[in-house]
Amino acid sequence: MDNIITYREAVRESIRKAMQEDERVFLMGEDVGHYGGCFAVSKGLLDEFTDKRIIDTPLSESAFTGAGIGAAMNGMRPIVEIMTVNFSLLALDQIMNNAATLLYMSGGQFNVPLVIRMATGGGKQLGAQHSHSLEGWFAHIPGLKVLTPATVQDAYDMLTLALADPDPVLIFENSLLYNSKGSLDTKVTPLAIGKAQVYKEGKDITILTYGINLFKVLEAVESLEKEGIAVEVIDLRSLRPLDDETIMKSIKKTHKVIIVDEGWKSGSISAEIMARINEQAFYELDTPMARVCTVEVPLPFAKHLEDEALPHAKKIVDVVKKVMGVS
Amino acid sequence: MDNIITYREAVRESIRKAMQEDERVFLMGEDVGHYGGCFAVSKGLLDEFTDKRIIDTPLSESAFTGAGIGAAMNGMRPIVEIMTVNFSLLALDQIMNNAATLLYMSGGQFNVPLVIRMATGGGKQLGAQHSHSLEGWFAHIPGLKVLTPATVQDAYDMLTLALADPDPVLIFENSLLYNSKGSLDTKVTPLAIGKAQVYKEGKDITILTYGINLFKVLEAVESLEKEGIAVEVIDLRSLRPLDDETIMKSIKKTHKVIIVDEGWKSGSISAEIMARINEQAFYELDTPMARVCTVEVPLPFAKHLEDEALPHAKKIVDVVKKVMGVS
Amino acid sequence: MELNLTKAKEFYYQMLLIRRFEEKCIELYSKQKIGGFLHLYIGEEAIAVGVMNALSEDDAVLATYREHGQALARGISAKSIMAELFGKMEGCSRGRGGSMHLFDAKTRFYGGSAIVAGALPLAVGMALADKMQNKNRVTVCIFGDGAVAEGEFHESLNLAALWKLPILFVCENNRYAMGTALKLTESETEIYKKAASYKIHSKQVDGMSVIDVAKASKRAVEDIRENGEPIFLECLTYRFRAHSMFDAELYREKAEVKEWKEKGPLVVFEEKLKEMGLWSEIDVQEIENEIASVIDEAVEFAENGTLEPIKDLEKFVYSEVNHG
Amino acid sequence: MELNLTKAKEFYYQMLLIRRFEEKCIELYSKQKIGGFLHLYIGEEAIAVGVMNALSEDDAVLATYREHGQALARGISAKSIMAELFGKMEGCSRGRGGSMHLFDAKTRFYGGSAIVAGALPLAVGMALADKMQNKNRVTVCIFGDGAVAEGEFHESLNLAALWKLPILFVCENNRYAMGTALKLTESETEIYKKAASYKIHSKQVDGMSVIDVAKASKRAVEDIRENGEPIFLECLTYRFRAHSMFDAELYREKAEVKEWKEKGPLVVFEEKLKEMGLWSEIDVQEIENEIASVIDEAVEFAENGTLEPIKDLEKFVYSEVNHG
Ligand SMILES: Cc1ncc(C[n+]2csc(CCOP(=O)(O)OP(=O)(O)O)c2C)c(N)n1
Ligand SMILES: Cc1ncc(C[n+]2csc(CCOP(=O)(O)OP(=O)(O)O)c2C)c(N)n1
Ligand SMILES: [Mg+2]
Ligand SMILES: [Mg+2]
Repeated sequence: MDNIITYREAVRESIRKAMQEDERVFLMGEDVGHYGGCFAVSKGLLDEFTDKRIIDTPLSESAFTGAGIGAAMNGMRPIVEIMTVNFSLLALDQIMNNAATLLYMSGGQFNVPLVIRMATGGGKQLGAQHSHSLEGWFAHIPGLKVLTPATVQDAYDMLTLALADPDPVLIFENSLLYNSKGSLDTKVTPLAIGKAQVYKEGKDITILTYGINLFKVLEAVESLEKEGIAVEVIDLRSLRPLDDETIMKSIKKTHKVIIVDEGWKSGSISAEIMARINEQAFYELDTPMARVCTVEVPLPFAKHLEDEALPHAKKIVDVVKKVMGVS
Repeated sequence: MDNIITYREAVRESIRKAMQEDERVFLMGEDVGHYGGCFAVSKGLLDEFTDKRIIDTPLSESAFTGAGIGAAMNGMRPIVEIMTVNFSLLALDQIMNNAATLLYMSGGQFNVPLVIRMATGGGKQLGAQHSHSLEGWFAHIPGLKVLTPATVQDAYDMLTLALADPDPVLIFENSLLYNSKGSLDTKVTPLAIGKAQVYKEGKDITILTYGINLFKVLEAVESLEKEGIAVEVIDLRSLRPLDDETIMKSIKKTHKVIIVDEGWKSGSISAEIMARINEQAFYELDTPMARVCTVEVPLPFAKHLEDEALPHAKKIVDVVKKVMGVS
Repeated sequence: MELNLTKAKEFYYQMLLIRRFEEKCIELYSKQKIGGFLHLYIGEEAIAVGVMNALSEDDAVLATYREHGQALARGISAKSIMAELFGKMEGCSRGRGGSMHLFDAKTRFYGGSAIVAGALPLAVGMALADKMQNKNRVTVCIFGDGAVAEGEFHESLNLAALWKLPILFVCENNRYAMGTALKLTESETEIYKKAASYKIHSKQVDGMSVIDVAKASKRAVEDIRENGEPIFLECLTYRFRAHSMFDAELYREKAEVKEWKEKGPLVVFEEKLKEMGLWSEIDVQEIENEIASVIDEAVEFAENGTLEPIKDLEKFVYSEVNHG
Repeated sequence: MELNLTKAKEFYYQMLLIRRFEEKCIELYSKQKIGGFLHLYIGEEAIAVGVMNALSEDDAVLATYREHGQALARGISAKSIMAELFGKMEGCSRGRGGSMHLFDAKTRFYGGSAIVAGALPLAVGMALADKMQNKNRVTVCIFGDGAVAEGEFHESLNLAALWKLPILFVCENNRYAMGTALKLTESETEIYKKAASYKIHSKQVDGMSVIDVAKASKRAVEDIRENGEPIFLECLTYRFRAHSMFDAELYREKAEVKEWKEKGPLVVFEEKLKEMGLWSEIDVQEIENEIASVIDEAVEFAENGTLEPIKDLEKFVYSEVNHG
C-alpha cells in the first residue's frame, strides 16, 4: 500500500514501528525529546513513548554514543541520534575503538547491535564546522556498516534493516532531504544492506551516487537525455559494504562511469569505487573514470561559493559530456 | 656531514635544534617530559629546556591539541605530541573543525602554525585499539598537511619543514622505525613538503609507498630483482599534498603500478592514488593497478594473524608478479 | 566600578544596538538576505556588554555561534558584521564565516565557534601562549550552559587551573541548550560549583544586570591580570527568542518567557538608572535614532558589498606564503 | 563484612595468585612467549580482590589494559588468561585481544579496554540497559587516576549521576599515569572530591588493604542495588613495577617505590591477620604450592593451545548470522 509522505515522516514512522514492536528499542540523543528533534524527526515520540524511551541527552557525544554501545551489548537495541555528523567527531573514539572492534577483540563474544543516525551534508550555508559529508570517510572502518538513504522508501527501510542487524550500523540522513516527498510501501521486503539499486537504466554511461546527490544526478540526466545520452543511474545505498557486483555489471554494459559524491574529492568514497573498478573491471573501461565531488575547502558560508563547492547538476552534465567525448 | 643515527635521535635532534633556534617552539603532550617520551623521543629534553617548554599534559587529548591550536594562533610554534594516532580520535574535533578550518573561516585572518606528531602503525601485537594506521584517512581533510617520514633524513627534515610551515602539519612516525638507523646530513636543503622521492629507479613497474612500508617494499624488490624485474620505488613522503607529478612521470615510464600502504584497504590512500592515476594517466596503464593494504579487520593480537593482516614482503612480491603477469 | 552617566549611556547604547541589530537580522532573514543559521542574543545583551567593558584592546575573545552581541560590544563594526551575514567580502570574515563565525584580528576576536565547547581548548592555548611570552593579557572564553556537559569543558578547565592560565571563563546560563533544560543535562545544576571543583575561583552573577556583570568582570579581569589565574563567571540569563530560526519552542511555556522578559536587561537597567536618578539624563530617542542610522548604514554597506569571485574559492585553505 | 578464616584464605590466595601469575608473565615475556604490551598489576592486588568479592555472578565488570588482576579475581581461569597472552584460540578472547583485552561472557567481564577512560561510557550504557530492563544488577567500572582528566570521565560521571544508574566506579589511584604524577595532571588531586562534584556519593579507601576495599565495595554494591544510584570509590594504591615492559622509570625515586612496597597488600594483610590471630591458621606454603600448580597448568595449557587458522582472520569483523 503506497502513500506519499516526507522523508522525515518515513524515518519517524520507522522509529515508531520499531519501538512499538520491540521494547528493546529506544532513541537517545540531543534534543530528541522535548525539542522534538533538531530536524523534527522525533516530534511526538516523547508523548507516545515517554522519557523512558525517548531520552534527551546532555551535550556529551562521546559518552552517549558509548552508552549506546554499552546498552547494545547488554540486551537493548538503541538508536543513538548524533544530531549531525559534524559532532560525531567527538564520538569517534567510541565508534572506531569500541563499536567497531568489540566483537572482533572479544573473539566473537560481544556483538554491538547499535544504530547511529546522523544528519549529514552541506548546502545550507552553515559554514565550515557544520557542513561535513563524512559518510564515505566513515566507510573506511571495518566493523561498521554505512547506509545512506536517498529515498523515502529507504529512509524507512534502512532503519528497519539496521535495527535487525547484529552489528553497528551508521545511517546518514542528508538534512536537505527531510522535506522531500516520496511514496512508501511498508509491505514490501526491503532491499538488503549492501545492495545497490539501479535507479534508472541506460546504455551509454553509468553514474554511481548515493544520498541527496541522486537527485542532482537525476536533474543532470534529464538534460543529458535530451541530448541523446542514455545514462544508467545507480543509487549505491550502502557505502560499507559496497555492492561491487551491481557496479561491475553496469560497467560491463556502459563501459563508462562517473561517480558523484559529496565528500571532499581526495580520499572520497568515489576514489575507493574507482580503485575497485580498476581492480575488477579495468578492461571494460573505454575511457578514464571521472568523479564529481566537493571541492577541497572547508565549506564557505557565502551561498555562491558554497554552491560552487558542492556537486551540482551542471557540473555533472559537464563531466558526463567530457567522459562521453561530446561538447 | 653525514652521521649514522637512529630515527628516534633524528626526531629528537630536530626538536632540539628547533627549540634552540626559535624560542616560540615548545613540545607538549602526554609523558614527553618526566617519562622521557613514550618512545623515548624526547628523553633528555626536559633537563635541557625545563618544564616551561617541555610540557607534560594530563590525558586530555582534545584539550591539549586544541591548546596547541590556540597557542599557534597566538604567537607560538607548538609541537603537540599525540602519543599514538589511536588517541588522536579523541582530538579529531579540534583537528578537523578547528585546526583545518580557522584560516579559511576567518577569511585569511588567523593561520595555525601547529605541528602534531603522532606515532602510528601496527605490527607490535598491540591489538585493535592500538594499531591504527590512519595517516591516509587524515589526508582526506583539506587544510591539513600530512607527512610520513620513512628515513632518518626525513624524520629530521620533515619536522623542520613542518615548523616553518604557516599551516597545521601532521607528522606520522611509525613507531617500529624509531630504532632504525640511517645517515643524516643536516646541511642539505630538505626536499619540500609535497614532494615524493624516487627512492630507486626501475623500468618494469612502479611501487608507490611511504613510511615503514618503504622497507617492506625494498625487501620485496630485492627478491624481485633476482627474478629480473626492475622496480621503480617511490617514497611518497607526503600524503597531503600528494606529488601527482612524480607519480605520473613514473607511470609514463613503467606503465604498471602497485601501491603499498598500511591503511585498511577500502578508502585507503592507495584508492585515492589509483583514482588520480586513472584520471591523469589512464592511457599509460598497461594493466590494472594493484594495491597491498591492511586486511580489513580490527588488528588481532595473535602474532601470526597480525602478520598476515599487515602488508609484508611476500604479499608485495606476489602482487607485483601478478601485475607483471609472471608466476 | 562606578556607573557615571557616560558609562550608563554607553551601556544602554550598546545593549540597544545589539537588540535593534538583531531585530533587523530577523527581518533580513525572513527576506532571505541572510542565510544559514541565525542564533539571536536578544535577552542576553547585558552579558556581552558587561564583559567587554572590562577588557582592554589587547585582550582576546572567543565566543560561540550566538556571538553577534559579543562582536558588537567588542567593537567590530555593525557594517562588517552585517556584510558578513550577507556573505560579502567586506564582512569581518570575508563572507566565509557567516553568523556563527565572526572573526576580527583587529579586536582580537577569535570567533564564533559552532561546535559547543570547541573554543575552550583554544582559549587554554591562547592564554598559555600569553603566559609563555610574558604578555599580561586576558583571554575571555564565552559559552553556554550546554557546553558544561562536554568533555572539552572538563579538560579545559582542568588545564586552565592546573597551569594557572589567565582566562576568564564566562558561562551564559540561559537555562536551555536548544530545547533541553539544564536540569535534564546536569546532575549539578549550579554551574559555578562545577567550575569550583577544579579549584577555579568561580562566581554566580545576575546576567540580566549589566552593572553586576560589568562589576564582576572588571574585578575578575583585574584579578587575572594580577595573579594570572583563571576565573569563572556563571551569568544567569534567558534567551527571549527561539534557539535559532528553526525552533518551534515546544520545550518551554510562554509564561516562563514572559516572566523573564519582564526582567530583561534593558528593563532592569532602566529601572536601575531611574533609581540612581540618571535615567532622565538619557535621551532614549536620540540613542534610538543613532542606532537606527548605524543599522541602516550597515545594511546598505552589506547590500553594496561584493561577492567574492568564485575563482577564489580555494584561497585560504592554506596560507598564501608557504615556506614548506 | 566479617573476615572469617575462609574469607581470609580466599583473599590471600587470590592476591598471591595474581602476584605469582604476573611474575610468571614477566618471565614468559622476556622469553618472548608473550608479546605486545604487558601492564602489571603487582602492588594493586587488594583492589581487584576486594572489589570482586562484593559482586554476584550477574554483575558486570569493565576494566583497563591493566586487568589481569581483575580478570583472575573475577574468576576467569588462569588457563584461559594465559592462553590469551600466548595468542591462542583457547584464550578468553580467542587470542584476538591479548593482555589488554581480556573478555569473558560467562563472568560478564567486558574487557580490557586500552583507551584510557574509554570504558566509562560503555559502563553507563550497560547500567542504563539494566535499569531499562529492570534488572537489579551492578556494573563495575575500574580505571586509573589518569582517566580522571579525560573528557569521557566527566561526561560519563555526569550521565551516571543524572540518570541515577547502578554503577560502581572504582578509581585505582596509583599516583601516576605512565610517568606523569597526579599533581602534574589534576588541579584537584583528591579524586573522590572530583567525583563528588557530580553529586555522586564518593569515598576514598586504602587500596592497599584488601579488607578496607572489600568492606567499602560490599557496602557500595549493597547501596547501589538498593537505590540504583552510582557510587565512586577512590582506592589509594601504588604500582610496584614499571608502567609496562617499556619504561625506564625515570620519573620516580627508588626510595618511593621501596616505601610503598613495605606497605604492599600482601604485607599489610599478613600483619592484619596476625593481629587478628588468623595468620597462624594459614598455610602459606600450601597456598603457594596450589598456586604454583595452577600457574604451571595454565602455562602448559597455553603452550599446547592452538593458533587460530589464518583463513579465519576476517571472522568476527561482523557477526556470523547477519539478518541484514
Ligand atoms: C558538539 C556539538 N553538539 C551539538 C551541537 C548542536 N547545538 C548547537 S547549539 C546547541 C545548544 C547549546 O546550548 P548552550 O551551550 O546552552 O548555548 P545557547 O544556545 O543556549 O546559547 C546544540 C545542541 C553543536 N553545535 N555542537
Ligand atoms: C586515550 C589514551 N591516551 C593515552 C594512552 C596511553 N596510555 C596508556 S596507559 C596511560 C596512563 C594511564 O594511567 P592511569 O589511568 O593512571 O592508569 P595506570 O596505568 O596507572 O593503571 C597512558 C597515557 C591511552 N591508552 N589512551
Ligand atoms: Mg543555553
Ligand atoms: Mg595511574
